[in-house]
Amino acid sequence: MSLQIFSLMRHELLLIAVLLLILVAEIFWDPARKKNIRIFAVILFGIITLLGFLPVPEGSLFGEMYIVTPVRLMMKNILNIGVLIVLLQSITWLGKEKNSDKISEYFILLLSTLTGMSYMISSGHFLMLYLGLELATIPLAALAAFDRYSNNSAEAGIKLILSSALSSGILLYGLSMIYGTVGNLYFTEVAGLFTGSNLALLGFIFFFTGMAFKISIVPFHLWTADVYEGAPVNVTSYLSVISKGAALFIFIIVLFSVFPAISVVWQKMIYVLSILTMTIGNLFAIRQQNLKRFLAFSSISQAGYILLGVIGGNELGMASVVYYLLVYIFSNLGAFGVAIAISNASGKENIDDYNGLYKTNPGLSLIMMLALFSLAGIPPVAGFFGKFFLFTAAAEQGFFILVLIAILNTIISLYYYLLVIKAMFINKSENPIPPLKSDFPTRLALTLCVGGIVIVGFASIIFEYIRNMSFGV
Amino acid sequence: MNNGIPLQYFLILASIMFFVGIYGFLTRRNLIGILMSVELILNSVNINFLAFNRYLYPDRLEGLFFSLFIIAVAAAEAAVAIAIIINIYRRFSTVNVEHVNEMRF
Amino acid sequence: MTTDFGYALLIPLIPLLMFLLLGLAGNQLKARLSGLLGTIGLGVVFVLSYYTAYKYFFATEKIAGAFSKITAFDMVWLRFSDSLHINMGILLDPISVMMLVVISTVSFMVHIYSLGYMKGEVGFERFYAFLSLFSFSMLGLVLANNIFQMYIFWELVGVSSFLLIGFYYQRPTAVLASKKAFIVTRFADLGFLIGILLLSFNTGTFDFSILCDPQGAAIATGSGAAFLGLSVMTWSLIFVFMGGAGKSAMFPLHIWLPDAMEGPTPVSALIHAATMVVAGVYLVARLFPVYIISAPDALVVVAYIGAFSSIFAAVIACTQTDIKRVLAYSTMSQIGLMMVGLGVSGYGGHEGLGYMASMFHLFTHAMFKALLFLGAGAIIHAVHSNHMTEMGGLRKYLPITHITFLIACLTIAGIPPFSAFFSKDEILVAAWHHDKLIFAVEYIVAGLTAFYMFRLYFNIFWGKETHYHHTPHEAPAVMTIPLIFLAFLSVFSGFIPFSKLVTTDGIPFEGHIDWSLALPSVFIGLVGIIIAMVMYKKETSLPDKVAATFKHGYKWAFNKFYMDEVYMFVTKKIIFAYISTPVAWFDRHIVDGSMNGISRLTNAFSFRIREFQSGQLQKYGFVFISGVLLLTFLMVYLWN
Amino acid sequence: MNILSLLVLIPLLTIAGILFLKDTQKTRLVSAIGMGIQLIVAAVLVFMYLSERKAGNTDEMLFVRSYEWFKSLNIYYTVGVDGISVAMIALTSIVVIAGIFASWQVENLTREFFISLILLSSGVFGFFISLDLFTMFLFYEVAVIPMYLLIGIWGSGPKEYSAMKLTLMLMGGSALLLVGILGIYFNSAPGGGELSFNILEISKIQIPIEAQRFFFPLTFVGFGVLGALFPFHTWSPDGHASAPTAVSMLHAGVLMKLGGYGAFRVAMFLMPEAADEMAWIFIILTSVSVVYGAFGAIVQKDLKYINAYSSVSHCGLVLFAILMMNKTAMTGAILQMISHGLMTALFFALIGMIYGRTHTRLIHEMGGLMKVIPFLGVVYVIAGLASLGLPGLSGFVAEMTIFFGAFEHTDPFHRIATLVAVSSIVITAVYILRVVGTLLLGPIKNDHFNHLEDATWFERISTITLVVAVAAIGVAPYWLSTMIGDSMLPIVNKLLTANPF
Repeated sequence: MSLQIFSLMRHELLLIAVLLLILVAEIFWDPARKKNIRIFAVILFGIITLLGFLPVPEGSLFGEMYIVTPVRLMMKNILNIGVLIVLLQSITWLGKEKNSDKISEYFILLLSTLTGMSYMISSGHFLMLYLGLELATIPLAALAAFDRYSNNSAEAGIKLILSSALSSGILLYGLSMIYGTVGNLYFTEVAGLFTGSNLALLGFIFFFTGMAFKISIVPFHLWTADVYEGAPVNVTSYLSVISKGAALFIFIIVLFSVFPAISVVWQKMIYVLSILTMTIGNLFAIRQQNLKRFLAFSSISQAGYILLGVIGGNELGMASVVYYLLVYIFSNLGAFGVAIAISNASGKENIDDYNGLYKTNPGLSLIMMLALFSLAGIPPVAGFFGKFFLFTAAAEQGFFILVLIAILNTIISLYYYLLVIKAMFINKSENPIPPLKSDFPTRLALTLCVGGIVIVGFASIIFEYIRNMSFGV
Repeated sequence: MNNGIPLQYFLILASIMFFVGIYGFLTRRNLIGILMSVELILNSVNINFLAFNRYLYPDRLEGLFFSLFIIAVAAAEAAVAIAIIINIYRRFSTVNVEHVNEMRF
Repeated sequence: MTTDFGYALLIPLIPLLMFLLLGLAGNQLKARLSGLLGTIGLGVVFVLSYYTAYKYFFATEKIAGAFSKITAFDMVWLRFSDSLHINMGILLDPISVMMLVVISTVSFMVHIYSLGYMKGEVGFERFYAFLSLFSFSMLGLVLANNIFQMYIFWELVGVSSFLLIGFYYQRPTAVLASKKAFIVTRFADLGFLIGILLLSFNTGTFDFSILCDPQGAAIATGSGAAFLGLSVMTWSLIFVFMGGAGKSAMFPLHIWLPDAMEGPTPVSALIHAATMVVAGVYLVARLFPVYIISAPDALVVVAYIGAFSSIFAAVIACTQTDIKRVLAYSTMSQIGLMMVGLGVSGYGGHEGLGYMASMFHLFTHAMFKALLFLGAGAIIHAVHSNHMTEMGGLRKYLPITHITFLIACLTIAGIPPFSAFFSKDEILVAAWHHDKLIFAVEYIVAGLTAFYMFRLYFNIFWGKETHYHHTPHEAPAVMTIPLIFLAFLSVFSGFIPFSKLVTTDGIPFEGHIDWSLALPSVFIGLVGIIIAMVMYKKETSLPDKVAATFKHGYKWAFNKFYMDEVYMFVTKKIIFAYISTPVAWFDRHIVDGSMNGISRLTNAFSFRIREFQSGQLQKYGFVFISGVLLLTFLMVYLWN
Repeated sequence: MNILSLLVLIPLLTIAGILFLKDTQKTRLVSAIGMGIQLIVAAVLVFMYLSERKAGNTDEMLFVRSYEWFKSLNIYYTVGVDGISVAMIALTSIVVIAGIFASWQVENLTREFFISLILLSSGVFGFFISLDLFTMFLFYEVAVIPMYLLIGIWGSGPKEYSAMKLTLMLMGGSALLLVGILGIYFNSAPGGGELSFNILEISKIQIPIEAQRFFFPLTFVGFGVLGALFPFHTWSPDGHASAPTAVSMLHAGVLMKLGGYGAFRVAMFLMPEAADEMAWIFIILTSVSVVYGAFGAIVQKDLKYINAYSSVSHCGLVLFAILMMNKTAMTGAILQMISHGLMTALFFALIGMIYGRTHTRLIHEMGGLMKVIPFLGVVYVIAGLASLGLPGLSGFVAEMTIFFGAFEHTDPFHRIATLVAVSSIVITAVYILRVVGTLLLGPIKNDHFNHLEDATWFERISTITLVVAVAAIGVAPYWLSTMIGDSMLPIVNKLLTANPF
């Protein structure tokens, strides 16, 4: 153990440090000024986000159980940025009276899930993966049930924890079979020893579905909408972006580096599942009235699109997925940011409530529109580039029909995104949401999102950067 | 080492437990019952791991440790789950899973 | 070849400039001034045309005894490919020069006449602008040196005609008439265009000088491939003739012409009597070498259509009461005669008698028909009605009009020494030598013509004594001077030695009067006049008795053989009710419906699958497990 | 700064300028000035292009600039123009300025309106200058999307429905297109080597025929949807009917041209073999749509519907001509795009102006308007005459070029298709005259109409600009036709390698 560990495991260690600091602060802070913990925590987190960008040597720890490569670091940084935005967006909400007694809990829970994700991203062993996954999931259930006095929140919590328990059970069962056929669970060794025996395949499928649950791929997605709707908006935004992103990322790593031997198999599976995911997600999204639920289904279909990058199965696929996740974080958080701001101010969460929003809140409406366009993949915002690269990755493998279906699906999704835009810009309302003045953190968060949405696409350097790192997954 | 019980027995036991767990998950109406079914699933996994480790790869203890971790995590999971179930009980005055369906479609 | 005809470019350009000036700035000018400007412009054109005619026919050297074809101006306007390009040019040859004279004369007269006739009308300057536009287009048409340029101006002529017919645009009948005229001729032009397409791709050129060269390569080609027994060349020329038939109101495309009389009378005189309607004749004449050499079958079509139209129209003319409509049918009949002249003609020297006669008749017809219309205009001006039933005894009130009208009637009846006697006679001669049936038809037509013209004459100027609200008075001098001038031309233009000037191959020949055929034709003309005199000079019940005798025939003729009804059936019923409405319905409900159907289906499907999201945790679990099993089966299936 | 990039930049700068304004009056002014500058730049471009050609520059594309963008995928921001794109750019700038003036009176959310409008136009400009499939596609979508808001917010009638339908259908087209583009990209180096999005690069190689067979229809139909290819045209009547004046103008005038332009620049040019094989299907579809649109227009009652169906017919002719695959016809197609762009913009401008006065678009509710609004009436007649192909106006030149080009094919199939298409000129005359007759001529039907005001100054600017352009092309088509025709040569040569007919 030397300093090297610190630098390699920097993200996780810093996160834990922040966790502890918040805990300490919670104990010693003057109760009257507990609200300031919010600022304290966000600033701390901002600092570690910046620190995350420091250059770092590649390497591995614990006998390759923990691996650091540039792309994994990049992914962590992307998640950090996302979490920073989420935290910024949470400040107003946490300042509310009903949350005043559990401010630090929020941070602790949230940051511990992030720690879990970081470990998951860096994992080089299925045990590490599993631990990270659970660490990322169990506190999330608590977060989903964060709103103690809301039926929906409680329901969301129980649905999340029980479903995810089931899925991790199945995932573990799969792992146990893989273990039985291979003899150990290091990524590198499994990759070398993996056979196409039926037991191993069964194990793979079980593992696959466990992961698919996390990414909410149809038909393993059913928890998603309910949890998203029930959980507090901030948590939903976190769920939809960060936890899904982390799971997706490691999903690709595992598929690419552990199971390349059966790539034909999982490509076919993903082919079917991605079509299902996009289509079902979209079809459900069409009818939604609650904005959170709406975004939940939209995020399901987004996962379907991302699978197109996964199916690419090469550096381009990897790069396009990571890039898209970055874009997606900005876009989705932008959309959620507006929803949060409005929910905080007026408590309204239905699409109908947004009628005539542009008249009263032009700025928020424009941000929402940008974010939705980005999600729909409309140029010149970043989502277009993200989608384009995903489709390119799939097309490179010759999956043109799949690409066609995906793009046709984007039309359905465009339809419902336009419904929201229509509500804001075209529909008239008797009592629109009054003009609201958002505070600095919210503005900062939204500015970050808008900046990301606008710049990430045009600035080719970002994509090229990710692309260059994606070699040697 | 070989005390007469073949590996398959363990595996069959584990699969039975697994499916019993799943069956329980799908049919129990009580949230606690569902949670217990999940534990059943996890334990079947543990059996698998241990059996494989003991029979096939006795030179390393990966399976053993894996199952230790699973037990630990399962405990944490159960703790959170039960906490939420308690809250459910407060809010819904029931722990019947069928009544916890305010959000749908 | 002399090229000092460069100034000829001015001939079409001056009216164009006038049109632009009057059209853009007309409403800023005083009405009177704009009328004068237009007239002066046309006056210049008139002078230039006569100068050109003089210079061309008498001051230019002939080449090998033939009038040369002079290209006074030429530029590429639009290039399709290296060989096919549309040029804008000016071609001077006997017929185009002759047409110049006709057009500028009539147009100038009409311009002058309208100063009086249209005085005080709303849109006076607009009228002159349109007249200038028409003059420009018509001059461009006749001067065209290639068939495509001709088509271009052909269309422009059509639109000017449309604008002028619809001059009284607040009168629904005028609007309908203008619409009808445009659409019918447009339909005919479709044929023309197809003809041009076929012709130009067979011969590889638009240029008249190449196309119509009897020794040229163009004429020799294209007779190989055949379709329905006729060569491609024949088809293309029949199509071209379709265009000509539309403009020249040949059966069955004639229905627009009588309605076109809704326009101001000077317009009828200019466009629908003297110039535009003979464009079809001119077109056939222009392409005559092609017709006669590569597609004589097409020429037969021309002859028969012409003959049928002439008798068809003559019969109808005998029954109409609107004086302008009588004249319109008369025009149609006379143009049919000209077509016959072309159709029965041969090529070269005396063989080309029909051609020469046709052009001759075109010339004389322009003069006397313009005179008739202008005279009719003066009458209408005086009594404010178009119907001869409301007229009678006008000879006392309108002496000048009366005399000039009488001259015109005598001319059209073919009474020597008036001009039409000569031209009509030569057509009959040509027909006699070519096809006896056609001759017989035309012979009858000659009689009918004399009859209906004098029916008109007697009804207007003699007949019953009608009581008028205002005492009719003679038109002002600006209107009578053109009448007198045209009367003068009608009387004396017969003495122009046309066979020396306008022939098929440009080489003059000696024309003479074949009295053996001329006398019978004069005779039948006189018979017609006498019958008309008996019936209409005094108010008698004779006409009614005659009408009652031929009850059905009269009814049919009076209703123009129900051609309008047939057309209405085709347009309203077939086009509107059976094609367009179903197309629109199909588009809205089937094509668009299927697009909407897709979205409706998506929505419905989306509604149907909502049960998946039941909110029941265990059902979610069930789906989850089913998914796992499904994947497993898939995997086993795929893997093996 | 490359003059071509300027064409994209000026609209963006104008938008930036508008963003800083609060005042409606200034917004209009800035838009007009910005687009005026754009018009001047376009004129300069035409001039520069012609002088460059005159100087003997025979490159296929001029003013080519290439900036690396996404290096790993070989995506470049590549611009360049030939005579065709120059002509289209000129058309666009004319229509845009006319559109700005036609929407002088937009009251509701003026700034947003002009921003969307100009954003749309910048997409169009970008599309025409792009030589890189990726950027081309990007600009294509940029041009389409503002349409939703423009129709949805400022439209009339069932505007939400129409806007949604239009957007979704066009996006559906672009979906096919995107697959096509990706297909082209991944087949752009059949012999190994660097893949490319660059049109010029790809045109040098031959995409494998199997790939072409799959991707040609996708690309062609993808563009065809925007070009109102039957049966994917139904967004057009509803969309046009609901759109505000300037949007209809821009959409029918310019945006629909993207379809035709793309269809030959991308689909035909890059995949000539498949184009040759499959042309017959599309020739049937397009010649049907030429006649079908015209017949459809005859019985419509709403002015905008009439015009929308007429657009279907005319745009059908564009695609029809493109499929004829020879120089004359394709030149005619471009001419027809320009001509139709101008006159249909004129039509929609006039319809908007008339509607603004009479508050109805149903022709049988109007009549005799010529008497009260002579200026608009006369211009309407001119537009109508242009539409029915009167010589001296642009429609004639375009149609004749197409017909002659199409007739160069000697086989019966092409000839019959051509004759079917030719017959549309009569049907066109029928519906145009029907409208003119009912709307403008005859007695005045409604007493209110006696008090209508004739065109205001900005309406005059808007319409006169277009009329002048229509007439200029109609009177002197030689330069334009030659400019386009010469640029058509490389494309035709490429097609000829596939189809040595």
